[in-house]
Amino acid sequence: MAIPQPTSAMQPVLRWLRLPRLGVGTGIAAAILAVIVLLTLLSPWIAPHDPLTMNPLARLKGPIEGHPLGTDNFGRDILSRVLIGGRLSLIIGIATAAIAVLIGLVIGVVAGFFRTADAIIMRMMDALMAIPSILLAIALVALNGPSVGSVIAAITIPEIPRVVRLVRAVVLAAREEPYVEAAIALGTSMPKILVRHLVPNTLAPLIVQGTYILASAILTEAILSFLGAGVSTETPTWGNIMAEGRLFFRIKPELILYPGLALSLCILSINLLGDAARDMLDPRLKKRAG
Amino acid sequence: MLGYILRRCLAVIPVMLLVAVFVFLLLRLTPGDPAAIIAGDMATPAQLERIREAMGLNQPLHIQFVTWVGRLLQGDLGVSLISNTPVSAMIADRVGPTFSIAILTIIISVVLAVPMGVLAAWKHRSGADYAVMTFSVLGFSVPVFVVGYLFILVFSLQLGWFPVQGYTPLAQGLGAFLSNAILPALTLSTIYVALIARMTRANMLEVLGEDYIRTARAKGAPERTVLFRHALRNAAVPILTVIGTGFALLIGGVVVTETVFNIPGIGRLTVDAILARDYPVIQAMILLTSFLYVLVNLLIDLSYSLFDPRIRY
Amino acid sequence: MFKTRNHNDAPVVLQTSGLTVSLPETPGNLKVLKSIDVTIRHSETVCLVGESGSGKSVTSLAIMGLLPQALKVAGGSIQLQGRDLLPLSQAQMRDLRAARVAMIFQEPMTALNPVLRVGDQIMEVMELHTDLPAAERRRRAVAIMEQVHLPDVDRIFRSYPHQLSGGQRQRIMIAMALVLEPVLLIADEPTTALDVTTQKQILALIDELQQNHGTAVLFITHDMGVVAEIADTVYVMKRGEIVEHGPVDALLRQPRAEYTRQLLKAVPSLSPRPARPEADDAVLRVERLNKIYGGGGILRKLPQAHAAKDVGFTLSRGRTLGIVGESGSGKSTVARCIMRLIDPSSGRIMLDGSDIAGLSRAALRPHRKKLQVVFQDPMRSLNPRWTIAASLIEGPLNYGTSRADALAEAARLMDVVGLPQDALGRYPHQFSGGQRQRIAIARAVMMRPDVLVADEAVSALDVSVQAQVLDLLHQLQRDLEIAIVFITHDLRVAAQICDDVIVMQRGAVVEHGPASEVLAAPAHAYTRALIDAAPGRSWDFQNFREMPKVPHAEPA
Amino acid sequence: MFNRLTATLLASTMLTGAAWADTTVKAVMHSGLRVLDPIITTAHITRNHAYMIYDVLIAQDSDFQPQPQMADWTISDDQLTYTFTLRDGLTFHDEAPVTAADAVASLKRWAQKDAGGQVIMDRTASLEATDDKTITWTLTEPFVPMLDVLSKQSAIPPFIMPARIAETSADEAITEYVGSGPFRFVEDEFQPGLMVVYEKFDEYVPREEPVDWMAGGKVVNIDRVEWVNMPDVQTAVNALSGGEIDYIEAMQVDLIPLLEGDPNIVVEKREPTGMQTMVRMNFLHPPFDNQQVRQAALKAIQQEPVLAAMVGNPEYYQVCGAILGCGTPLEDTTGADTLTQGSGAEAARAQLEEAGYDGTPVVLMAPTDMVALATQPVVVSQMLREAGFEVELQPMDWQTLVTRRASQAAPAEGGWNVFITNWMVPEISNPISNPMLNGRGDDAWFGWPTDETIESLKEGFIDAPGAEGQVEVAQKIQAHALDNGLLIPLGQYTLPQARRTTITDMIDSPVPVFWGMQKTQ
Repeated sequence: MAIPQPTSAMQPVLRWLRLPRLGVGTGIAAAILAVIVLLTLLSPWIAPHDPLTMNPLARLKGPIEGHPLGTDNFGRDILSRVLIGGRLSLIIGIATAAIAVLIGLVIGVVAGFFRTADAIIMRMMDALMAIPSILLAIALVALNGPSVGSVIAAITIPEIPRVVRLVRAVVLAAREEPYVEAAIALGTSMPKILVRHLVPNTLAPLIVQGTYILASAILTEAILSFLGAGVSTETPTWGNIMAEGRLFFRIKPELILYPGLALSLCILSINLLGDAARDMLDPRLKKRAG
Repeated sequence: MLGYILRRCLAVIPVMLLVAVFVFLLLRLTPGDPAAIIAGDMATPAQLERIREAMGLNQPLHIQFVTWVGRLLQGDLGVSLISNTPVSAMIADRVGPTFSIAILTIIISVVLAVPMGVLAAWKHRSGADYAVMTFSVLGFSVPVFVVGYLFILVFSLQLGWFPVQGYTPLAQGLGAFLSNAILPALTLSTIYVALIARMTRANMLEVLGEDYIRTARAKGAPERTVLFRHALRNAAVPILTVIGTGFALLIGGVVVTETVFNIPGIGRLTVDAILARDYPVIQAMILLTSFLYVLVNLLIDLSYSLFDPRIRY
Repeated sequence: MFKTRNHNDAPVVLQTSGLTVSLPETPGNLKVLKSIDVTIRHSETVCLVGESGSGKSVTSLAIMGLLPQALKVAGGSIQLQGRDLLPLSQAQMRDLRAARVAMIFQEPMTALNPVLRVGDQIMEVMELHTDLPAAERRRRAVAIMEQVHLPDVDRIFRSYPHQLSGGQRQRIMIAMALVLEPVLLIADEPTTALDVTTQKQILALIDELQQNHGTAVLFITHDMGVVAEIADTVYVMKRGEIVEHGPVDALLRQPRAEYTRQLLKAVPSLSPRPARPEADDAVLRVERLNKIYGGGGILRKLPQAHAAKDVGFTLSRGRTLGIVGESGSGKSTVARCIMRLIDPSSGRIMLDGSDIAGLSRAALRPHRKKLQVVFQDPMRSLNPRWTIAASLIEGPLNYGTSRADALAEAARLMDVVGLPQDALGRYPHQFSGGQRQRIAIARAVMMRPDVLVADEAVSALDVSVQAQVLDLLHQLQRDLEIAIVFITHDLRVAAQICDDVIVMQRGAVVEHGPASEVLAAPAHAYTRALIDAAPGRSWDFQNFREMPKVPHAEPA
Repeated sequence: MFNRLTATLLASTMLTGAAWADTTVKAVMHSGLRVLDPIITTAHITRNHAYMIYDVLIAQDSDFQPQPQMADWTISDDQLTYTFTLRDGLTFHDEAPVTAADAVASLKRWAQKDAGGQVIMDRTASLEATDDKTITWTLTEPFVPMLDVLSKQSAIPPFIMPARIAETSADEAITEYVGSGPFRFVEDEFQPGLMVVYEKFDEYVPREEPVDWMAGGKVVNIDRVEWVNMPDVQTAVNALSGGEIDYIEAMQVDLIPLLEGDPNIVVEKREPTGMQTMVRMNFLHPPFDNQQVRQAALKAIQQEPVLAAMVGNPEYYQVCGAILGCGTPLEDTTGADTLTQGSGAEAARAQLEEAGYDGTPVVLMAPTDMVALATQPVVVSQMLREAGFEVELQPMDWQTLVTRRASQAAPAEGGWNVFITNWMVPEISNPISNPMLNGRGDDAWFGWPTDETIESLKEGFIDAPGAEGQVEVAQKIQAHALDNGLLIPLGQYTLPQARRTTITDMIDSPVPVFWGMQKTQ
């Protein structure tokens, strides 16, 4: 009895079908992301220059000795800025994803479990969602000044309603699961059911959602910088490097190209990993495999 | 049905009221002072105070809010603090370009994305599927302004097919309109196509696994019939939904593309207003875009029953 | 008793020989079907019977040429009226489908396109295969709809599937399948999702149409009762192989293969087992229980649904009460009210002398442990993220048992339910459905409950597994003197396990009494209809013989 | 009416078909026009707009000399009475004639807002219209720069509006836009911040004299001018290459190579003086309440890197230590050697130490949305740090900066220590109107220095006999201003303009003007 019996002839098919997804594309994506994360994490040690040291008399140079990717309009080393900038971009992305997921989880669980709070919370979330997120984010940055913290807050707040909706939906669905009803029958208290049975259900979709938020936060940071509501040029991010570089797009496209490439590759691989995670957790496949 | 529509419309009121409170508070807590902006470089603190007084910025917050909402309900959006122009007139001048480009974007996106998604789902795990998926992930991964600049570089400057910037109203002819609008619309489409294609693919995959698809095949229906007659209509509701929720994304994208392509639309109006602390304009614009979002999604909800007879109100 | 028509002289409609289907891209080229030989003749009904995973559906899909992409025919042939189907192109296969070979599926709920009118779906078959003018297509569609005995054809023609009942939808499916008069109809579990009374009508309809049109039918089912009702010839499948085949009479009387014998022996008998002696210590008493759904609404009055009407019964220690009824009868509502998973609208639920119907969550807590539940779906009734041990000890820990004691008890119960000790450290997905249901029972038993509510607890299981689980329940009840409320739609199961039976229809109790009386001599017309509709009710499968004649079979 | 019609008909028959088509000049200006009242704001774009639709009494020529524009003048022998006489043919766009009463009302409103105007009003006995054409302005004491102030083109020139509009409170924006200038404002087509349209005002009668800077005859040869705002210079450059626009007022120097080699486009400096960029410190709060620390900051800064980062190509910038601007009559560079040569870094460190600088962070406000102001703070903060300052570079949008610089609170409480801004050289070339040189504490410009020395030096400048005397005082002002750190000049730059070659005969002037200009088809 130790080996489970296949319950359907289709099961081996589905089990097998998942393999290539986790293999080829996802593997490449994971590798790319790992390289980017590693490079940006190590950037303080591997960057050839201080990203802030400027030499305005040698500005907008192409690849020259000591500056393999050339210099920007302050004569700063592009390679170093892209490396260090990636770190902050990733930090903004990760912080946004983590905070949005955490806050959204708490609010969503409350909304999903307490009928009385639900209506009020969801109306507020509807209102928040109705405000276009970019406009809200610009307004928030304008409100707090363009520090890293306020940029994170500005990107996070519009993401929260989406997380809340997701968590609420999962909690509502999980409430109906027989094992939750069985737990009720076993005399498990509501808070305990919430924490031990319901919240774990939200984790998998939240991880997937988190990767998407992470990717879109990095992108949103770039757009905020582009619209003039990003973090200071003294703390380089991929976004503000590109935003500054856009004035020189036609004479020195590298200023957008390199950070853009790094950013796009990074987001691409995060999205691919998110997709892979989602496919693994796809209830449709799960249902058929079961 | 009518009752449902009425109830849905009533439900818009608290949401919009919350948006109004939210926007109002957000802006009043902002450190910027429109009086200082108007007074200009040479102003002294005493002059600033006089301007503030004249603009009613010294009144208590709740009075300002009530005054504002009261005027709103009378259809008075206020007057721009900076240019002294009625906000409604400013918006009226500017909605045309944004709307026409947004609609063009939606048309382009749906025309491109739905067949892409259908193809990808049909040829699941084939080269075509991976190509569509790669494109749609790319659409999410490249910042809109980079796409815009690339399009300008290639299609306007290298190939000379389209003007680099500007906007021509549809009233001056479809050709003239399109020549200006097509690049911004394409730029905006990248993310929208990605979104819709993904959603189409995912839902088509789901629908194609349904029993009635097997039934259709068992009837001897050719693939085209299976895909478009049987599957697509069943996948339509979530696709419609994503077009609705993607509307917010579209507004975000509009802000950027209007800047890149120099289109005199409401996106730029809003960003300029935020940077200039032009409260009446910001408030009106955020309310308007939020209202549009709510309205679009309401209409989409109501349109579900056109596609799915199970949904009746 | 059985169909005894002889088709040996009839022309062969379909013949598969050596049909082998594999998963070509798996390591080891896994075989899903191994050399299947099936022959179906003109106007013959062939039943393909087997438990889940036996490959019976794959066989039907292979014939239709509708195998999922991952599956490939690796060998053999499929001959339709002498023409090999395997070499045919996609387009050629399309031309055959519905015109020559038609198929109906298990779930009438999902097999019809929900967004198209059913009339259009029937007419589509003719659009695809004929060039009949629209008016003629319509005429024929209406005609076939009349043939399948659909009422109010004009209205139904314009209806969408969701506006029809399950039986009506299956009739539409049949109409669609037969409108072009195919030579072969494949019916894949076409009645499994239906209530027994509807099932009976559909089986009769298929039979009638077959008589009229001479269609050969390949009928796929897991239900031996259905086999007994409908088959001319039976093929028994197990793990992709045919273990035995033969005329229905011979197969049911003298099964040769051991597997067939097992299958037949596992079919519960319709004749009620003798009731155990009545004890007088009532552990659960339900009085005038009502549950009304809906009726709220702010802007408009929502329609009310009276899901349980004045339900009442008494259950004493060590006995089993069956609540029997078709879908929508309110039997699950009663179970959920008793469990206080939903709040009853009115009435009393006396558990060991105290009324728990109106207790708050907190006040209910001490009573919870006396009342445990086992659900229908073994996939969802265990938290997939928890080890078996964690699931088992959750309840005892809630009531202050020490972890060590709870684990010891869990280990003991593993033996009782027939699972290895190391099962405790594993996760639900590593077990089969039957094993999971045992675990769910063990979890309930951990609490030493007075009452166990089993809500369709064996309905999702294959018949052999079902028998084992029923045995387990029986054994536990004997050892622990648990009272069981057993909710089921299956009269055979009810007959095997219940001392008393309640028959419910539309929320109300229509008959209540000892199982032996209610099932053997039903007083209410609805009960009689239910029993009459049970397929194969006159055959004693376990003993390979006719049921002894019982008096109630004659109309009153 | 009939006459006008015949005149138009006659004119039309005399013109060729090609020229008959309306000539429209599409120009991209340095910023979008949002505020239409030139008196309440000093924004250059609003002033430029005002020059299109309003006229001024007197104007400067290229030698900085006042010349008659709407009016001639006479000065009484005691230097106390100025009499202006309006010339014939002046008409507002609503067809009402321009009267002396209009001019007086306009001057009075202007004088409330303009620093120079306030100085004159302090010495004014009366300002009145003595008849329809005559304005009599009587002073209580002689004021030598009177005509210089009235003829200046920055920051607020005294534009003449109809009296009913000029009677609007100086703290409220006007709501009617009627002038007597060579162009008419087309209100229907105005989109704030985006587009503004002007049409030739047919009734405008130019002076006979040839045009010279802001003086002389404003002859309009085009029918329509559209100012289009583009958020991004690169877009404008692309549009100019594509022939979608005719003119860019302010080119990003870095982008010039994109236009080089295009035979249809000329990139050129419009006027020689250009802009001054400079640092302003806050005298109210530590560390810059200490003169020593201000001096250390001045020594820490070198102009060239700032200018290079900002402009790029050295052809378009000029290292210049003169607070009144290089190329101006009062140019002087006393005390600016460290700025221009970059030799002060060590001295800065030493002085900072000597001043007992305790590491109080310096809040440097950095606008991110203004191209012309975005780079300097970054470079300056780097230099200050190298000299030992703790610098907190706070990025913000320009409007926040404008709001915040008005706050006298401590930097930690919403105030500030340093910001950088730009001036047109003519705006700061005169010590009287240079806002940096106001030492009246709370009444001074942002930064609020209390500096009696500079105030008395300015008195001396006003009273100085003749140009030579002024130069002498100006030298002292230069030396004192740098010593006290009233400002730190960062140098001068010129943003070139770019035009398609179809635009010809543009006038060299500090204000971009559209009269004189021709457009060939």
